[in-house]
Formats: sequence, C-alpha cells, structure tokens
Amino acid sequence: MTEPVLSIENLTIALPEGADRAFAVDGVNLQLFAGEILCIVGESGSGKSMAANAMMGLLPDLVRPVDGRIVYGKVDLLDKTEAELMDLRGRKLAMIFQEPMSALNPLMRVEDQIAEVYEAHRLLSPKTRAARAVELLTEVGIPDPAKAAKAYPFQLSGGQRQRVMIAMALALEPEILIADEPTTALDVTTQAQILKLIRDLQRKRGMAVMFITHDFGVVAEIADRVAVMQLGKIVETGTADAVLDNPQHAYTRKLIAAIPRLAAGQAPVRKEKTPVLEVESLSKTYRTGGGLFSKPRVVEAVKDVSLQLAEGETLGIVGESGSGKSSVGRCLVRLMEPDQGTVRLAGRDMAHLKGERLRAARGSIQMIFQDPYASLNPRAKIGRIIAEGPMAHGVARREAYERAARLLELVGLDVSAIDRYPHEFSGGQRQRVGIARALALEPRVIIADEAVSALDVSIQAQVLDLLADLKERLDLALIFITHDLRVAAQICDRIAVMHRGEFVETGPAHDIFNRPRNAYTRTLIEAIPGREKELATVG
Amino acid sequence: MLRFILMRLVKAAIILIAILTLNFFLIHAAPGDPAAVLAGEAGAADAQFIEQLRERFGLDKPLLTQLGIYLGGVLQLDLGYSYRQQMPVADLIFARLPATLLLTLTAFVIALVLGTLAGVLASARVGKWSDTVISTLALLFYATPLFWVALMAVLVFSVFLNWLPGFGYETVGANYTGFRRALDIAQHLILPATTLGLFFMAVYMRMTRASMLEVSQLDFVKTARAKGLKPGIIQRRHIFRNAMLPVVTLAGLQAGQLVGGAVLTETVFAWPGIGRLMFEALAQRDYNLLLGIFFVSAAMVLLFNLITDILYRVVDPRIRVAS
Amino acid sequence: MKAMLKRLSLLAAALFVSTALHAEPVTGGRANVVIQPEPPSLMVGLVQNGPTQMVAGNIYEGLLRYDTDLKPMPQLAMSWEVSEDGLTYTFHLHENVKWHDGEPFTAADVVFSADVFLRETHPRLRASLEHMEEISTPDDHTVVFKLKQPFGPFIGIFEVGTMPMIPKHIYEGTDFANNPANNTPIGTGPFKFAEWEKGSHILLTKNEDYYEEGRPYLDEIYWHVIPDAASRAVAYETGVVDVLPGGSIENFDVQRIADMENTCITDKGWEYFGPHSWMWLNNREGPTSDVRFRKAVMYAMDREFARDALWNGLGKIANSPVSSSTRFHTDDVTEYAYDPDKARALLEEMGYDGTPVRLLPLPYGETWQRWAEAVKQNLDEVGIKVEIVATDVAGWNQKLAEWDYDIAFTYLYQYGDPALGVARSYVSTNIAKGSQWNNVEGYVNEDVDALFEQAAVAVTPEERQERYTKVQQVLTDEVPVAWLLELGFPTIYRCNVKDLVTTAIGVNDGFKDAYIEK
Amino acid sequence: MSDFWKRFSRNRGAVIGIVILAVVVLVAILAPMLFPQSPWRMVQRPFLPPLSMNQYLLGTDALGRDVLTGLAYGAQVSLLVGIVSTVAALLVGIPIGALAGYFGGAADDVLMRFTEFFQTVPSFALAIVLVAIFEPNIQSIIAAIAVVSWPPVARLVRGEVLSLRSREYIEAAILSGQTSAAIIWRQVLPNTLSPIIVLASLMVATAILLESSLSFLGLGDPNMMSWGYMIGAARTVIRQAWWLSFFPGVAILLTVLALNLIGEGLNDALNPRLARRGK
Repeated sequence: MTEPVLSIENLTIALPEGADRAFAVDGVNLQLFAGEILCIVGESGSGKSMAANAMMGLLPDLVRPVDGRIVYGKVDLLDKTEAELMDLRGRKLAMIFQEPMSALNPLMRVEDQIAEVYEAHRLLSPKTRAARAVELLTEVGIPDPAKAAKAYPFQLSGGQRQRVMIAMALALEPEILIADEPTTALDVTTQAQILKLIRDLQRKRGMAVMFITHDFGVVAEIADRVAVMQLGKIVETGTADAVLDNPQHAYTRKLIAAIPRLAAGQAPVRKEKTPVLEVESLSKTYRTGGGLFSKPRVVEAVKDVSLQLAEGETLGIVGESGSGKSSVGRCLVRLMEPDQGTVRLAGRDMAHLKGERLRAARGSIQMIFQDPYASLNPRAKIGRIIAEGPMAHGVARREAYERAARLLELVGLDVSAIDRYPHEFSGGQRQRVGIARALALEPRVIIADEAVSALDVSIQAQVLDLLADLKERLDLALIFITHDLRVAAQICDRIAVMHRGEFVETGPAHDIFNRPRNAYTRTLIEAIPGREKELATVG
Repeated sequence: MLRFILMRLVKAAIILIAILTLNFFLIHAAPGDPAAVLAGEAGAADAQFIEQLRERFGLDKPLLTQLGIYLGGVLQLDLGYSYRQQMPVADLIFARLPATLLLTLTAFVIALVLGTLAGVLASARVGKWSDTVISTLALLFYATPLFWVALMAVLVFSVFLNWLPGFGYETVGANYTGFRRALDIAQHLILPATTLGLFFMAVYMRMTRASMLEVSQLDFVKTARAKGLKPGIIQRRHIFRNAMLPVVTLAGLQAGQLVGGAVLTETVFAWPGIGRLMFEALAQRDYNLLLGIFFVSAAMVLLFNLITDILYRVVDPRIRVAS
Repeated sequence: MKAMLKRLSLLAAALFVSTALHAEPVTGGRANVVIQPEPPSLMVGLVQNGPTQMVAGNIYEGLLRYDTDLKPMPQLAMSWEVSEDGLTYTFHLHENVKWHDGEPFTAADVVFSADVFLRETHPRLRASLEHMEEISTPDDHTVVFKLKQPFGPFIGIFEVGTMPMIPKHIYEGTDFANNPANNTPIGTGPFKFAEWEKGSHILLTKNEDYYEEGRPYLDEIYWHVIPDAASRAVAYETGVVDVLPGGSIENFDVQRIADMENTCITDKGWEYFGPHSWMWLNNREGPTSDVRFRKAVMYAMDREFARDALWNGLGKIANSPVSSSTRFHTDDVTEYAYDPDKARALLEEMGYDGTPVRLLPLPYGETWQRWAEAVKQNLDEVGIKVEIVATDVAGWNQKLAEWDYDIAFTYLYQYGDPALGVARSYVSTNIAKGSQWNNVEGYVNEDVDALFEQAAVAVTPEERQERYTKVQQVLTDEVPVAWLLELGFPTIYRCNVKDLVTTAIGVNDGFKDAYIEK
Repeated sequence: MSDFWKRFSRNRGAVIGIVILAVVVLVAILAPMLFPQSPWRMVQRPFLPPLSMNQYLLGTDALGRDVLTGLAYGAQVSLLVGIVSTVAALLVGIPIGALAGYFGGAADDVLMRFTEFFQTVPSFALAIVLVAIFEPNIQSIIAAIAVVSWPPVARLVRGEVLSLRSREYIEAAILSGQTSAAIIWRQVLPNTLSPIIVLASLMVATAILLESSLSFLGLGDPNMMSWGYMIGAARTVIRQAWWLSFFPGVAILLTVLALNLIGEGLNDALNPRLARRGK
C-alpha cells in the first residue's frame, strides 16, 4: 500500500474541566491516502469535528491535544509553530465548513475573499488574483461567475456560498481537503449537487478528502473509506461497501439499522373513514418591507392548498426549505393567519375563528415542534408544561397533573419527570415531553413540524417508533411535515410534495416513491443520498 | 439612498415637532413666567408693568394659540425671539453652538479613536495584564461622575500644576488672532474635551472589546485562519470591520447624548456653549430660547443618527444593497 | 474659630485703607472688569437689572450723583435748588453736553426721559413721579419739577439707574422696546459703547468729547462675561481682570483673593442701594402668623455666625427695617441677639405643635443656599421643623407673588430713603398678589401705615426722623419679617486702580473718576 | 442556583463589587446609629481639614458640618434614588417592551415610536428640565430619572420578547389555549429575567450618577444630604478645601464601580454562554 499523505496516531484531545467527558478525541488512529475520500461518520458529540480541527491547528482555545501525532510529510503538525502552520493552511491543507453563510465574511466581496488565499501566501499580483477568482468560480460551477465574484455573500444562495467556499479551498490546489459537514445545512437537491462537485474535483485533482458527516446516506454517496466514531473513539473503519453492507461493530449496526428505509410499504387497505380535517384553497402571502416610498416584497408562501385527512391517517408534507410546508402547518393551527381558504376541523371552520372561541377550539388540533431545546420553557417544570394546556381549558389542577403523569408514562418517561426541569433531559426525552404535551388536550389532529429533524439518527428512530405506536393506539390523525424523504417514507400513509407554495403531487407514499408523476418529485427523490446504494442492495 | 435620506428627514421633522410640543407644555407647566423674572431683575415692578411684559411676549394669549404661533414660526425656520436676552433665539444659539460643537466633537473623536484603539488592544491581549489594565481603567472611567473628574482635573492640572487653563473658551482679553488664537482655544479645550470624552471612551472601549471577542468566535474568522492569513490581517480585515458595526450604532446614539453631557462639562469649565445657555434659559423661563435649544439639540441627535445610519450603510453591504 | 475671626478682622481693617491716599490721576489704560451675569441689554431706560446698570451707568448719566453719605453731587445738572416749601426742584444743566452721536443734550431730553420714556418703561420711577405735578423747561438748560405735595425722597431719584437721560432725538415717537437703537446705546456719559460680543465681552471706549475737562482718564473699559464664579476668581488671579464688582465671586473666595498682593477691597459703593436682607414670614397663616413664633425665629438665628462664615464678616447685623446706610435709621429699637433658650421659651409659650414650615431660599447661588441651610439648622435646634423648598428664580418669584410660602429669604434695595425702599414692604395698602416687591408678608398695622405716610410727606428732616424712629420701634416689636443682615458686597480690585469707588452706587458710575496708576 | 453562585463567586471583580456594595448598604442602614447627629448640624469650625480632629475624621465643610456624617447619610439618598428610580423605570419599560414585542404590528410600531421619541430627547437635558419644572425634591428626581431611563429597558425587553415570541414553547403555549396575559406573565417574562437583572444593576449605577449630577447642578432635594450635593456645594471652595469634593466623589465612584462589577458578574453568571468567551 502507498504511503498515507497524512496519518493520525493515537490522537487524544482533552476537554476543559467540567465538560461531560474528559477527552473529545480519545486515542484515534487514522490514515488518509491521496486520491481517496475518507468519511468520518458519527452522531453529534462524537468528536469527529474536533479531530478535523486539530489537523488544521484550529482547535478552540480551551481545548488542546494531550497525546498523539498528526504526521504530514514526515513531520508532526502538532509540533509545528503557528507560523509554520499558517504557511501550510490554505496551501497544503484546506477546509470547508457546515454553515456557508457564517463561514464567509459578510462585509467582503467574494473575489476579495478568494484573492486573500493568494495574498496570505504572497502569490500572484492583485490583478491576477481577481482573474483567478473568476476562474475558480467557473470551475465550481457558479452561474455567471464574473458577477458572483463582485457579489457579497448575502447575495448568493446557500449552495452558491458553499461553492464559493470550495473555490476558496481549492485555490492553491491543496493536497488535503477537510470538509466538515459541508452539506448538512443544504437542501437535498443542492446537497446532491455539492456532493457531486466534491467528488468530481477530488477525482480531477487526486486530492485526499476527509469528509465529516452524520449522515450514512451521504456516506453511501461519496465515501471510499469510512471511519465510524463514537464518544471520541473510532469503533470501526473499512471501505464504504464493507462498512455499510457488513457492519462489524454493534454501534455501527445500530446506526445503520436506525436509518429509515426508503421502501415505503404498500399502505394497508383502510376502511373508509370520515375525514377529520378538510382544507380547501388555503393561501398565505407575505408582504415584507414597504413603506411610504418603497414597494413591499411579496412572497406567496402557500398557494391554493387543499387536503383531507382521515382519522388514524398520517399525511406527510415534504419539500425543501422555503417550499411553504411549514407555513401550511402553521396556518392550520392558526399560528399564522391564512389569507384565504377554509380549515374544517370536525366540521367546524377553524380558519375564521377569533378570540375566545379560537382559544377554546385550539384543543382539538395540536403541534409537535422541531427543536427539543426551544420547545420547552426552561423555567417551567415538566409537569407544569404538560398540565398547563388542560388547565387553560378548565381542567382542575389535580386532574391535569394526573393526566400529565399518565401521559409521561405513555411516551415512555418516568413519572418522576413531573417535578424536573427540561435541562435535566436529553434531546430525545424532551421530544417525548413535547409529544406528551401535544396529547394532553386529547386533540383530533396532531401536526408534527420537522419533529425528528434535530435528532441524531438513533434517537430519531426511537421517536418515530413512538409516534407510530401512539398513532396506532390512539387512532390519531397526523400531519407530518419534513424535508427528509426517508423519514416521510417510513411513517406516512400518504404524501404531499410541496414546491414553491403548491402541492405539486399528492398520493399514497408507495406511489410517490415508486411511481412519481411530477418532474420535481422525481428530482427530489433522486437526490436522496444513498438511494442508489440502497436500491442496489435491495435489488 | 436619496429616498432613504428624504424619508429619514420627514421622520425627523415629525419627531422634532413632537419634541417641541412636549417641551412646550412641559415648560409652560413650570411655575413662574419670564415676565415676572424680568420684572424681578428690574428690582421693582407693579402689575401694570408685568402685564405689559406679558403682552409683549404674547403670554396673554391662550396656550394653544401660543403653541400654534410658535410652531408656525418654526416651520418657517424662525425660532422666535428671546425677550430676556433681547435677541432672536437663532442668533443666541448660533453664537454659542460652535463652542458646544467644538467641545462635543473633539470629545467624541477622542473617545471614539482612543476607545476603539484601546478596545482592540485589550481584545488582542485578552486575559493578559495589558487587557486587565485597560479594562480596569475603562471601568473606572465608566463609574466616575463626569463633573467630579472635571473638578479634579481642574484641581490637578490647573490649580496645582498650572499646566492648562481650567476654565473658559479662550484667554479673555488676550485678543489673539489667527494661529495663536487657535492654539489658545486648543489649550482651553484639552481639559473639558478630555473629561467629557473619558466616559464615552470607556463605553467605546468596552463595546469594542466585547464586540471584537464576539466576532472572533464567528465561523468566517476560522475560515480566514484556514486560509493561512496572518493574525494581524485577520484582526484588521475580518474581525475589526465586523466588530465595528455595533460600535458605530452605539457611537451614533451616544453622540446625541454628548450634548446632554456637555451641560455638566460646560458648567464646570465655564465653556460658553448651549448647555449653559439652556441652564440659564431654564431658570429664567426664557421659553423661546429653551425650546430653541431643545430644537437644536434634538436636531443634532437626529442628525447624528442619520449620519450613523448612512455610515452603517457604507460599512455594511447587506443594508446598502438590500435597499 | 479664633483664628478665623482674626483673619476676618484683618480683612475688615483692610477695607478702610483702600481709598485713603490721593495722587495726581494718570491718563490712559484699560480697565478689565467682570460683569456677571451678562446683561440682557445695555439700554438702561428699558432694563433696570444690576449688570445693565453697572455697565450702562458709564454710558448714560443722570442729573445727579450721590456720595457715599447720599449727598447729591452735580452730574448733568451743574447746580440745583429746592424751594422752601419743598415743592419746586430747579436744575441747571451743563451747556456743552453732547450725546455720543454728536447731537446736543438739552432740557427737552430731560422732559422726554422723565415724563415720556421712563414713565412708560420704569416702574420704580413711575411710582415716585406720582408725586409730581408737572415738569417744565424755562430754557434749553433749565428744568423745573413741580410736586403736588412735599416728598422728602424726591431729591434722591436723579441717579443714573433711577432716572437715566434718554436721547429724545432717537426715541421720540418710536416703539421703545423694539427700537433697533437699543443695541447701540447712545448716552452722554464718559464712555461710549463700542462692541459687544455676546457671551464674551463688552467694550466701552473713552468719550473724547466728554464735557468735563480731562475726564475720563481711562481709554477703555473691557467688561468680561465669565459665567462661572470660580472662573471669575481665577480670571482675577491670572491678571485677566482687575476689578471684581460686588457679587462677582463666591463669598468663600473673597478672603483668598483679598489676600493677594496689590489687591484692595472695599464694601463701599452700595450706600444708595443699601441691600437689606430678611426673611419674609407669612403673617397670614400657619405658625408664622403668631408674633411669638416670629420672635422665636429672630432669637433662634445665629446671624453673627452666618455673617462670619458666609459673608466674610462683611456687612452688619440688621437690627431695624431701615438700613444703617439709609437716611433716618435708628439704633433705638428692640434688639434680638442669638438666644436659642429664649426662642424655645417663646415657642413653648405659644404652644407650637411642631407643624413644619416651608423655607424658600433665595435662588441666587451658593451663599444663599448655605445660609438657608444654616437657618434651617438653627431653627431645628430650637424645635422648629423646617422643610426647604427648592426652586429656581422663576418659581421663587411665583411662590412669593402668590404667598405660597412660610418663610422666604430675600434682600431688597432701599434707594437711600425709607419712603422709596422700606415702606413698600410694610404698609398694608401695598398688599396685592402678583408681586414680590410689596408687602408680601401680609402685615397689617394702621399705625405703621399712618407713620410711613406722614414721614414721606413731612417737610423737614427732623419731622421725618421722628416718625421713622417710631415706625422702626413698632416694627421691631412686631417682627413682621425676620431681618438678617445689611449685606456688604465687596468690590475687589488692584490697588493701582484709583478712585474707582467714590459714589453711593460705586462701580456703576465709578469709571468716570477712575485711573490706573502705572 | 448553586451553579449560579459558583460562577458568580469565581468572578473576582464581582466579589469585590459585592463587598463594596455591602459596606455602602450597611453604612446607609446604620447611619442614624453611627452618626446620631444630623448631617446638617454645624459641629465645628468651617473648613476643618481631614485628620485634624479625631472626632471629625474627614473634616468639616463651609458651615462646619461633619463630612463623614454627610457621606453616611448620602449613601442613603444615593441607594434610595438609585433603587426606586430603577424600579420605576422597570415598571414602565417592561410592560411597554413586553407588549410591543409580544403583539408586534401596530402596537409595536406605536410603542417603539414612543420609545424612540424619548431616546431622541437629550436625556440629561430632559432630566434637568423635569426636575426644574416639578421643583427639586426626592419624588421629582426619582420620576425624572425614571422617565429618562426606561427606554433602554423597553428596547431590551422588546428584543428579548421578540426572540422568545418565535420560540416553540411560546407557540406551544398559544396552541394549548392559554391567554396572552398568562403567556406573557408565565412563559415570556420569566425568561427575560436574566438580562433584565443585569440591566437593572447597571441602571442603579447610572441612576446614582444621574442623581449626583442633578444635585451637583443644584437640582437635588434640599432636605437630603446627598453626595452630588456635597460636591456641588464644595465646587466653589475647591481651592480652599479639596477634601469637600474629593471624598464624596470617591464614594460615588466606589458605589457605581461596585454596581458595575456586580452587573458584569451577574452577566457572566447568568449568561454562561457569553462568559466562556475571553477567558
């Protein structure tokens, strides 16, 4: 085997006192070879980003390596002075980050930020630097590169920004590119494009790429080799195929098992039930800005959306960010005022209720939120969080707390949770509390808005199981809003695909995945990372 | 941009009229009136005399009529006439305004330049002794009453050491001209401008330091480091420029308040500015003069805010291009 | 305490040596003088406040001046006669007097000034002119005032601040208050108005055509506007100014400045005004309506301490409503020495129940503020509960004018004669809301009314003295107000500035005779 | 809570601040016992220099009043004005900010224009005018300080509420049918508490400075011995008696410094995310 371009030997990085564990990275050994993409995969907090930052010498102030070596070109990078590292950074080792918005200086033009790479290494004249910037932008496939070069970051889309980041990283043709979750913040179709771009460039230049991700789908798309990290340690390494198809370590197996399968089952034939929720011609238009002298900006977030939901049924609304899927959910629960349309809930039009009557009617439609950290009042105990709703609807305090206790049990939490504060719980547990809260009012319909998107994949699987179980036991009608088609495939009976405020296609989940009729739906499904691999495996 | 400025001017005009109206009623709610004060200074007066004065000042008219007359004048840029000083209000204010502007702008520049410099320095050596010294000094300046520093400065530099003049705008009666006069004024300016600037210097320093530290945690700074840029360039080009945005906002807000702070400084240093004029006008119930001063100082606040906003647009492309 | 008293007595001694020696006057030079506050206008016919009079007294002139014993001296009038019956006053004017614009000054100007201009604009003079029957001009240089009945103080109203001569050729037929000429005052005085930079200085230059040969001696007077007492002291110390008129600097600074080299100090030059300070005691209601309470206040106050601590030992304890520099003063009155025990006894006797009284300080600066605090503490110590009400000049004016107070500091001028400056505060015919220059305390005593009325119109000084003595005795017995001090305002100046304070109004018309010894 | 104290006490400045403030508070409370004589009482000859008599350690003023006694009673006034005016400003600012932030739209517009308006008027000048007009006494001073200091509270609370408003737990509370009043009171305001506490501690400091500035200009309550008054009264005699303006100035400086230190300590302890920076 050839020499690795870079090897990490027994790297150990200490966390500051008071952290939840002593070492962020604990005795990690890794080798990176020229011309390969090595994926480091792990859940949040596994230490994968720390390792990457250590290679660049960009660890946070309070975190320091205590043991091990990072050998590049026969020398240990950890021994290098800051000045020596500065020379290597950008020239030999380059890095791209998760958030392309915040990773670019908002006050500088794109071309200047690219030109800085040359400037840092005293290469080229200012004029040629600008010309190079345009060339690089062309190479990473930005439309109208000359214009983009003069643009400020905020004038570009998320995908374009990430392309700028890549252009910047590639400016000096580094040997090693470190990509820290570069597609996590992007929509699925954009993600597919960026992954392809990285793959292509890596092939073209024969770079070594270390790609950090939490998403096995992405791994399947891009990795040559995979290293799986858990709590600072590498638990398994191997070729992509070997690890994905034949995981050895229990943790790896658990992770892979937790990935929602794309194969949506044929929906069981249900006996016809009366629809509990009927939505007709729902529309919502935003107007922002505008005043005495300027015209407002108009965005049609929801355009003429109609849907029906029967008891016990789960409807998925999928779409990319900005498609209007969340607006639909919020219009339904009246967190947002629809401009037009009717929302008939058990025969009553919710869309036009006001004041006290709206407040009273709210009990029958509830919501589960995305962020388990933001959805619970940090200054209220769990018991109060759940009991508040019933109490607001006139249930006596004691009874409300008893109901809260029953619900906690139902969602798989200990009753003692009632007297504790949210910060004492993990993300998954909090999401269970959120579900209990939604159930507390015994609603007819529950809307889950990206309810599992913020969770790690293993936790996500548990919560999805819980929801499926509850749906079955309580015969709930559920609207499941998500950007993740895999999740939708797993839990939904029917799916509505949303694009630019409209339902472009609605149908049974199985049909949508296997026989998409709409072109956009097809693009969306084809962009799902790891799909090809999965299809190939399933055969 | 032009439309933006126009819009801001319209808004400013509305605020100004609101301020004038509020103050008009406030001042008239105060006990006593200028006629009585003026009569008092004459050493004796009878009802006839006071009535005569009231009529002359238009104080015999209903309050709303007076307000209407006043605002009507203001709309024609006529700030009225000070009966106490026997001069048009505008003349009085513009005679004093240069002194106040000189004082406040000098203090402002001192505060902004030294404050941000110190803030940058402290943030660059965060945790080291130079940071501790700068931060402690800033905290002290921040906590010290302005008028007291002023008094102590006079005591030390003027009375004990006799290095600098402790009062006034220039050497009275010296009749310097040209450069000699400028130098003379500059000497008189040092103590008041520095003491007035100290507090704001502390504010800017603390703000700059905090802002620099905050920005230095942002992702794009990491990007800049990943490019291999030198720390100095990262500090200047990436951190400083972004860190200055909140400082600019604050500077705009504070610049307006400098005018208020000038009342104390002008009192201690006998600086012939509008701060003192206001205090005198207040005691004498010189309604028109007082309203005029409020008009001018509020206009200055609004002007500073406008300049800040324009500056902000220049610095921050997001706002500039979005409009 | 002893050391301080000694210092103060040295200071007092210094007061009397200042103007003793006379040498030959020197021509030329500039006097740098402080003016505080900046006058609103220099047109003394329209504005009669202190700073205006101080500057304008050197631009304008009256018919007479008065020496420090209030004896009339010639000014625009070379000589004058008063008829036996005290009804006719005849003035002979200087013949070659010119206004600063070159127009001749004549008897017509006198008539215009007294009968037209000032009658409209000068309330204090207007009151005195009530006694006048008619004014006539037998020729261009003679003026005759004819009275309705004898009026003793009449001879005292010809000073520049009371009856300044106004140029008829400029003002006749105009709107006096809005005449643009108000900004460039034209008088007959020894100095001409030259320049006024608001907020900075006023410059007067020598009137080369002045009718008194050789005068004035100075080339110019530079009045410095320095709006801060401490700064004014520094200005003197650093040699920027040479003359600090009374009230220019805080009293606490007087001692230090007076101790400087080549520095003279005098409290003369205020005799015409006779500034007399007291506390109004509201006779209408509250504890102060009880004479025993008012007497208790008199006994409770340590006026000597106040004079020594706050007024540098200058001035006299006022033992009577009439100042000792004013005519017809008597010491034959009831005296109130500092005696807290007596005060307590009086309060006990009246059964004072501890009702708090509101005390209005005079809003004229630190000294007055401190004085109010000291008095409050004095009263506290004999058991009178005092609440100081803070207010500014306008608020103070209004509270007094509307009788909304219990105790209030004030000081008023006496203008040389009880009929002009004393009676107004005590006669019951002078009780009216809306003014603070009348009988603000609301004291009513018909005997006092009668005595004051008779004294004003009595022909001979002896007759007047008899009645004024009686009235002073009655008043000190009934304590309608609590007299404090006859204020001594020190004029501080370089000793080589000679003959600055020679008249009863001091610096106000002093630069006519002043010269600077090299 | 114990976590809070741990973080707070780790901040050296904050501990110093607490100690100084404790001393000031103690002196203020115990003043009538430590110095039974009125601070206005003329006890010795005027202008007695410090340390020249054991009984009057810091000397006497222009009327022979004991400076040390004055300082002790001045502490009462400073703390009283500082705390009461801050509470008053909070009582005005919090509701305005909360309503504007929670309801948004037209209510926000109107309330924020109103707030902006008060920020445009030069605040110290406005305070002077208010005190002068309503005549200097403790109530008018407190009111004037409150009037000029509530806008930052309103802005802060509005900003906080605005960001909380879109928090999911607030939306959950809306969906659960709670009334707006209950949501503001029980869900929103408790979560704005930490920045408000920090701001309040700094506002007390600013209010003390404002009160002393007003008193310095002669706009203090004439019946209360305050530090600003002492400096103002001493200004004219600064050359004869430096100590008269020096000691009260130091007292203000220390108290304001202490409050600022405490404010920073609170900020670090209550917002641990920020605290980690810069260490």
